Amino acid sequence: MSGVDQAAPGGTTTARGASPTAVPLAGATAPAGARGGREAYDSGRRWEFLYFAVRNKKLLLGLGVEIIFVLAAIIGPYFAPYPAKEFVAAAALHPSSQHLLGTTYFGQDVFSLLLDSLRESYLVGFLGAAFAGLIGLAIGFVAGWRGGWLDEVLQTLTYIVVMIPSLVLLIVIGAYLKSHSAFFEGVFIGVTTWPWVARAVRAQTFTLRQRDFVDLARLSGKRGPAIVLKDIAPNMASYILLAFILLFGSSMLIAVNYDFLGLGPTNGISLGDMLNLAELWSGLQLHMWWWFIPPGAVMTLMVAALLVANVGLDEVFNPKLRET
Amino acid sequence: MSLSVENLRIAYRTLRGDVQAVDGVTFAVADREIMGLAGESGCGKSTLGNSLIFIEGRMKHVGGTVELDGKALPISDDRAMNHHRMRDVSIIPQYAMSALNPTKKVGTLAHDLLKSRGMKLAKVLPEFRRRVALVGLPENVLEMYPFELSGGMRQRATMVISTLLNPSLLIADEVTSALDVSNQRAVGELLTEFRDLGYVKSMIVITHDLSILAQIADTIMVMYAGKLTEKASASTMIDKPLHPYTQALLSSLPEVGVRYEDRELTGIPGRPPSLLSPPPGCRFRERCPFAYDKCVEDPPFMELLPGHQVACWKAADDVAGGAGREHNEASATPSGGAGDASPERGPSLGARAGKGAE
Amino acid sequence: MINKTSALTRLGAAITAAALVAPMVTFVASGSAGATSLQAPASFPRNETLYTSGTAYSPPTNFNPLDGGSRYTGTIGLLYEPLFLYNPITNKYIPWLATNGTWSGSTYTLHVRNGVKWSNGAPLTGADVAFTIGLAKTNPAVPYSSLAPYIKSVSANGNTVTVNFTSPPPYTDWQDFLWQNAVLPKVVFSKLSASEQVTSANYARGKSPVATGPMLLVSTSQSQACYEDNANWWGIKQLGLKFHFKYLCDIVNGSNSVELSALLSNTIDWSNNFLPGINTLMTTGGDSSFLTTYYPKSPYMLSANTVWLEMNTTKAPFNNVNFRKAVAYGINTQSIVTGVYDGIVKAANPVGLLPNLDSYVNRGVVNKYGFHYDPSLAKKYLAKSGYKGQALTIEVPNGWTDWMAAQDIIAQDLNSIGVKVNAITPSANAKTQHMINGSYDMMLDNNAQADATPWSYFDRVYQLPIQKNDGAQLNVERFSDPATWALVQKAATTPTTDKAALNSIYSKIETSFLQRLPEVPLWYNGAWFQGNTTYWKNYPSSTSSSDQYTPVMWGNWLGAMTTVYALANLRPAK
Amino acid sequence: MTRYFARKLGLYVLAFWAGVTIDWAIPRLMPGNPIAAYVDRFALNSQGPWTALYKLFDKAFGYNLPLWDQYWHYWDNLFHGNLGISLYAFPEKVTTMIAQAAPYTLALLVPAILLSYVLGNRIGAMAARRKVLDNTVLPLGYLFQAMPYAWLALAAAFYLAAVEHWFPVEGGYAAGLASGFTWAYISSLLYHWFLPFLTVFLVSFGGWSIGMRNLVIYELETDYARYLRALGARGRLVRRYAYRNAVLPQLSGLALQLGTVIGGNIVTEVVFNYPGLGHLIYTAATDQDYALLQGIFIFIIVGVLVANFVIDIVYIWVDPRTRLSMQGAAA
Repeated sequence: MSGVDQAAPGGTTTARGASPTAVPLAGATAPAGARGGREAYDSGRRWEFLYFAVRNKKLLLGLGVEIIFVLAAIIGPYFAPYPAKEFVAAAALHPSSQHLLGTTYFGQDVFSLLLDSLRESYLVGFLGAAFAGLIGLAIGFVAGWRGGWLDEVLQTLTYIVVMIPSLVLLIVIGAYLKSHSAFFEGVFIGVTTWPWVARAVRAQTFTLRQRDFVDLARLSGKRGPAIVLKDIAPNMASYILLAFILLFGSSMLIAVNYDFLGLGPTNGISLGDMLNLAELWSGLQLHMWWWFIPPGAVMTLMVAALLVANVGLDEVFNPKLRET
Repeated sequence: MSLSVENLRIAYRTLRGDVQAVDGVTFAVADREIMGLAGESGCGKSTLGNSLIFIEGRMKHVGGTVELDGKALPISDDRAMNHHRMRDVSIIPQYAMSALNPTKKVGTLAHDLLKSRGMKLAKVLPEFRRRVALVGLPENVLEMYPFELSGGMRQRATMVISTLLNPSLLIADEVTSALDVSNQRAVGELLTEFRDLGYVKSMIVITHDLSILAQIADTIMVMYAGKLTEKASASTMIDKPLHPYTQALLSSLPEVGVRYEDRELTGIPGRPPSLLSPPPGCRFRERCPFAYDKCVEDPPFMELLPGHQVACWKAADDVAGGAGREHNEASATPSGGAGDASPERGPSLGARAGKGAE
Repeated sequence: MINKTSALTRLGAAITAAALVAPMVTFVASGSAGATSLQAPASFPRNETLYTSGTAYSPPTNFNPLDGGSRYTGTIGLLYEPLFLYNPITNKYIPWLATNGTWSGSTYTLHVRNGVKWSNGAPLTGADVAFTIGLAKTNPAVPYSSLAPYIKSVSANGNTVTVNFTSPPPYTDWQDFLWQNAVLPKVVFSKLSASEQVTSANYARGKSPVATGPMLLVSTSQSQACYEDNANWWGIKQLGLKFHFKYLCDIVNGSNSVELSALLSNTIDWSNNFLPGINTLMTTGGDSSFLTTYYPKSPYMLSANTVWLEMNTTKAPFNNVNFRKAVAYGINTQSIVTGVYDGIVKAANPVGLLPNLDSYVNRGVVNKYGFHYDPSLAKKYLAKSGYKGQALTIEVPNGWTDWMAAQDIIAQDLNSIGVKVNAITPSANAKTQHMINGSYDMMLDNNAQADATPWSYFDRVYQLPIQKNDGAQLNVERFSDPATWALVQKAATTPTTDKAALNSIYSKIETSFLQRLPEVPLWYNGAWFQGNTTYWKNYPSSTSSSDQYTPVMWGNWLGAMTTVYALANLRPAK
Repeated sequence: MTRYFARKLGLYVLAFWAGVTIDWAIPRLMPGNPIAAYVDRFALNSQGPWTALYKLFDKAFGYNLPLWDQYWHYWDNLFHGNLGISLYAFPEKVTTMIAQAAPYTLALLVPAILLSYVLGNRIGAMAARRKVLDNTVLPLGYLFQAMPYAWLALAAAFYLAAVEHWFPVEGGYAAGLASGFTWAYISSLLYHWFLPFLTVFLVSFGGWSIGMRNLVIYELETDYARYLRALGARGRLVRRYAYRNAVLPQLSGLALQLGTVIGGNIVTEVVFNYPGLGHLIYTAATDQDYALLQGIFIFIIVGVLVANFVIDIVYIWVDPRTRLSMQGAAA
């Protein structure tokens, strides 16, 4: 519909074009998988991917760091030195052996808060990615497979979603809820960030459906949904995986922004909440760096690890990118 | 003698080690010769072709020399090669249909390319237009974008651009494989016509398709697993191949135009050996119905009959008949012979090309 | 052939360059359109300007004294003035635009000060005052229109204004009118329709509104309004009050932390923001020795209003007094004071009246019936309350982070005595809606102004009948107590001078309040004030040897308390 | 061509309609009553004046009409350039408030977006072929990309402003300056502008440079690039072509990214108390000033649509393939 889409009859170009968009993770690529995808499904190549995967330093580094954080999120709270939200010490203590990252204005232990808030950030990231992925895939597949008026309608819908400032929407919807939950936030992020996935998937489906093997499937009497799920989707498996990783990271980042503006979950604590509270309670002016630097640094590492893993995975799927 | 290749070795760097894609190849192409290069996927024929013009990325020149028109071709020196590319040696790549920048008009592309080579399109423009007409492209193709052309048209545009500077050697890599039968014929005829008109002096036509070689090639060379197996004039090769692999290749060819890469070699179980660490001896040995103990030794590429080189102990035995093996080995100099075939077949090919031009 | 790549690059560069320059131009241009200049200087000399902040949450667009929702800081106090001021520290009234006023039966006679001039040069007369009072009858949307049914007539003769009331007169309400509302220029407001009187901005760009006050409006922009000394102000001659700064610029609030930055970087001299961490800065001294607060030690601030826990008394279990007592005894207010506020607020006394009204609080009653933090007692009351363990909610507006932290503590405290409480945070509007229509369980609220008598406080608690949709937020806990309500009404019509009668009424009301606990007072929000002594000194302080004045620029405080005196007390630091 | 533009225009109109309708519905969907909330600010202690004021403002804002009429009036007003009156800064016109705030946001975003786009693309393309640059720009790019906007702004405000005092912590220009073409005022504007600009720029820059680097690597691996090299074209030509083609997806990315940048900008403006639209949105949202919120919303929608339209046109200009499909559509 837009020149943007038409610009890329090759499909892969569009897939590529769509990835540096809509999410804060602008430039991260998800395209290579789209090319490597066909081979990805070729069972003979699977082992090859594994072979390259375990030898890819970027992938291993990214995954390694991420796993440390995931573990910290899962078991960290059980090992936290203090109950996270309770006022356990004097206010505004500098980092020390008792309080590794000092205390907040209220006398909460920052390190314990940090451990406790990882979970929520991951939960929101996962939910956001899952919903954006599912919606994007569904709409992309339907639009790309059916084409015609349905495609037009779905594209218009995509366009509108891109255009509406989601923050304002969040305020409106949020006003209905007596308390915001992490679940709500994750779903909301998913529901507002799917367009670029949909665009890319649509373009991919568009090209794939013209391929011989799809024709064959059609001739053999398979029905549309079955072809999409059994013949087309597996060919985009690697692309979908890469896109999911990017969505995961971007959802976490978006959540930080929402939380920072006080629009996040109210019944828990997240990294963005910590930033919000530190800002509101003059952490900056009181030079309580230990209150707001660690949460952002942790988030940066968490997302950077995902990005690095993503690059690594990209190289695994796309032989052209592999360094020799 | 246009091209002479001596013991050329090209490897592919992979994470698992170097793959010897071209493993000590020696051959020559004469002036005005169209040499067909055939073999299964992965046998190294494309690598061989590419290495003569552009050793890219993960390819590595391991050893051997290449001489073109009596002068050494510095194939391993990317910068030095630039001078020879397009001017002395040129290529119609396997991906000819997508070789043109989609966002540049054909004319602009040629202009930019020549400018980058320090030349002016204006100088060759009349010739460019003439050739465009010759290959059957519309006159305004220079003002058109690649995506406005069909795949076949794009390929022919590539063909014209590649040969614009009348190179000594043209490598045509799989130029017919994506085409239907009638277009295959037409392209084949164009190739010979280019040779006949002197746009290119000699040509290596790399293909899966033996039938197209039968149509246009003067000589045919067959590769298997990085090594040469057989080279002879086209008719000899098709009528009386000596190497068991060539025989298998021909017998597995069900009809004209079907590419054998699509099917396993019928009746010959097994796959080519891994080129990562190929076993010693004849590389076809594992699959060869005639293999015997001698085959654990590497067979040399011997000229068993005049203009007919084969790397096979069995063939050598068969041909030798009364003659002593020592003699055969002695005469198995890996050069020269091919040149003889060319004049023999020249005229008929010329005639065919003439037909194509009508 | 056109080389589009470089053309594109050039285009990009051109757009970038244009983009960098164009907004600069627009912003300067629009800046000049947005700011009004009444011969405003290009910049306000720093050492002649007092910068204040913490009171305005929206840009200066409205200087209508009748618009209590949007009028900008200084509208009352710097531009418009009331008839009397109220000093909450001494609990006394100060004659201002009136020199005196006396009751005689149901008639009140006011003497308007001589020699006061409107900024258009015309003198202030009794006619202006009479007009202002008369609006109560002609315009139901003025804030004091509740006086209408009691006013029989208003007349002016020269500078004397006579108001005839029905009997008994609404002493307290009238007293509040006298200091809480500004006198309007008849010549301006009589030309407006009733709705315009309330909704007009009363501000034409380039002109300071016609007013009597100590300053004139000299410029406004999106982020601040600046006033200049009014050389013709009556107070200079008659009271010997003079501002030692030439300009006063009040800056629109950013966030608390932003204002703290501004204060610390000497951009702001006088801050009325809630600045968390001010105690830390005050106690560490050193770098921040230039900071000053009203009290040198905790709680640092005067108290400004009471924060209550409201319970919806029409619902079970809140309709049971034992449950309300359990809640009152179960909350550790001190941990909120120290944990959330780090000691910059004070716990409320059990009645909840602000410290300026201490003289109305009967100590004996408070000692006998007052509550305090005692979880075991709370459990006993809970056991008697018939509470069945149902889950209850406590709400505060989302984003009010200090309240949210307090809410967490309250929920924890109540959960630990066995009341199941969930903390919820709807939007501020939704929370208000719940309060107005009574669809809440428990919530925090502080919607009452500091006042000169306990009347408005108890009026708010006991107002009857209970409105279905109570916009004015009276009796939001929906507590029906006709006997005490009768006492409140009686207090309203008792002469404000009859302290003995009033004290006896208020003692009864306090007793009832503590026995039945319609609301649970928790703590006093502070009259947040921080001064920066880099450019100005002599800020209001409890340690001041001379008179102590209110340090707050908030509407009613600047307008009707003694903030004007505090401003006049300031001196250049160098 | 005409048909292509007609379709395009249709899409824009449809999107605009949907946006405006959602926008219109916002205050009507919100729980709570904005007028009641406004009148509450008068802190009245009797119901009489409360009710009178409520009626007055209800009428002034047109909330007393039937919904359908309200919708109709809304459009009517919109076409007359009337976005209503702000509640939060009553009785200021929303258009005036937007006009005052927009220059700040534009001054922040337009240079940040364009500069980060142009420089990001340039440097990303360079990184694609220079190992040194690749090893520095790439990790930095990823780092900036992985940073939450809010945190980067906070950290910059903390270190560069609160600790080192190199830059002001907040505001659009120094308090006490009157606006005008004076050096003091303009330099103060720039001084206050720099830090918020830098943070927006850095985050976007990271994204663009990485995106470009990856795209150029893909382009350098494409068939046309290999062909050019095989024919001995200089590296310069190959890179120029690769860059030129890699810019195309970046351009469509730019169109899609605008919404996100605006979202991130809200955070930046809040952190630096920068008096632009982002800050105004935030204030309008927290003060539940719907007329203002709606007005800014429409302003953003129009802005995004116009930007998309411009990008569409540029796209047609730079990508010949679009023109072909346009002809196709016309045929």
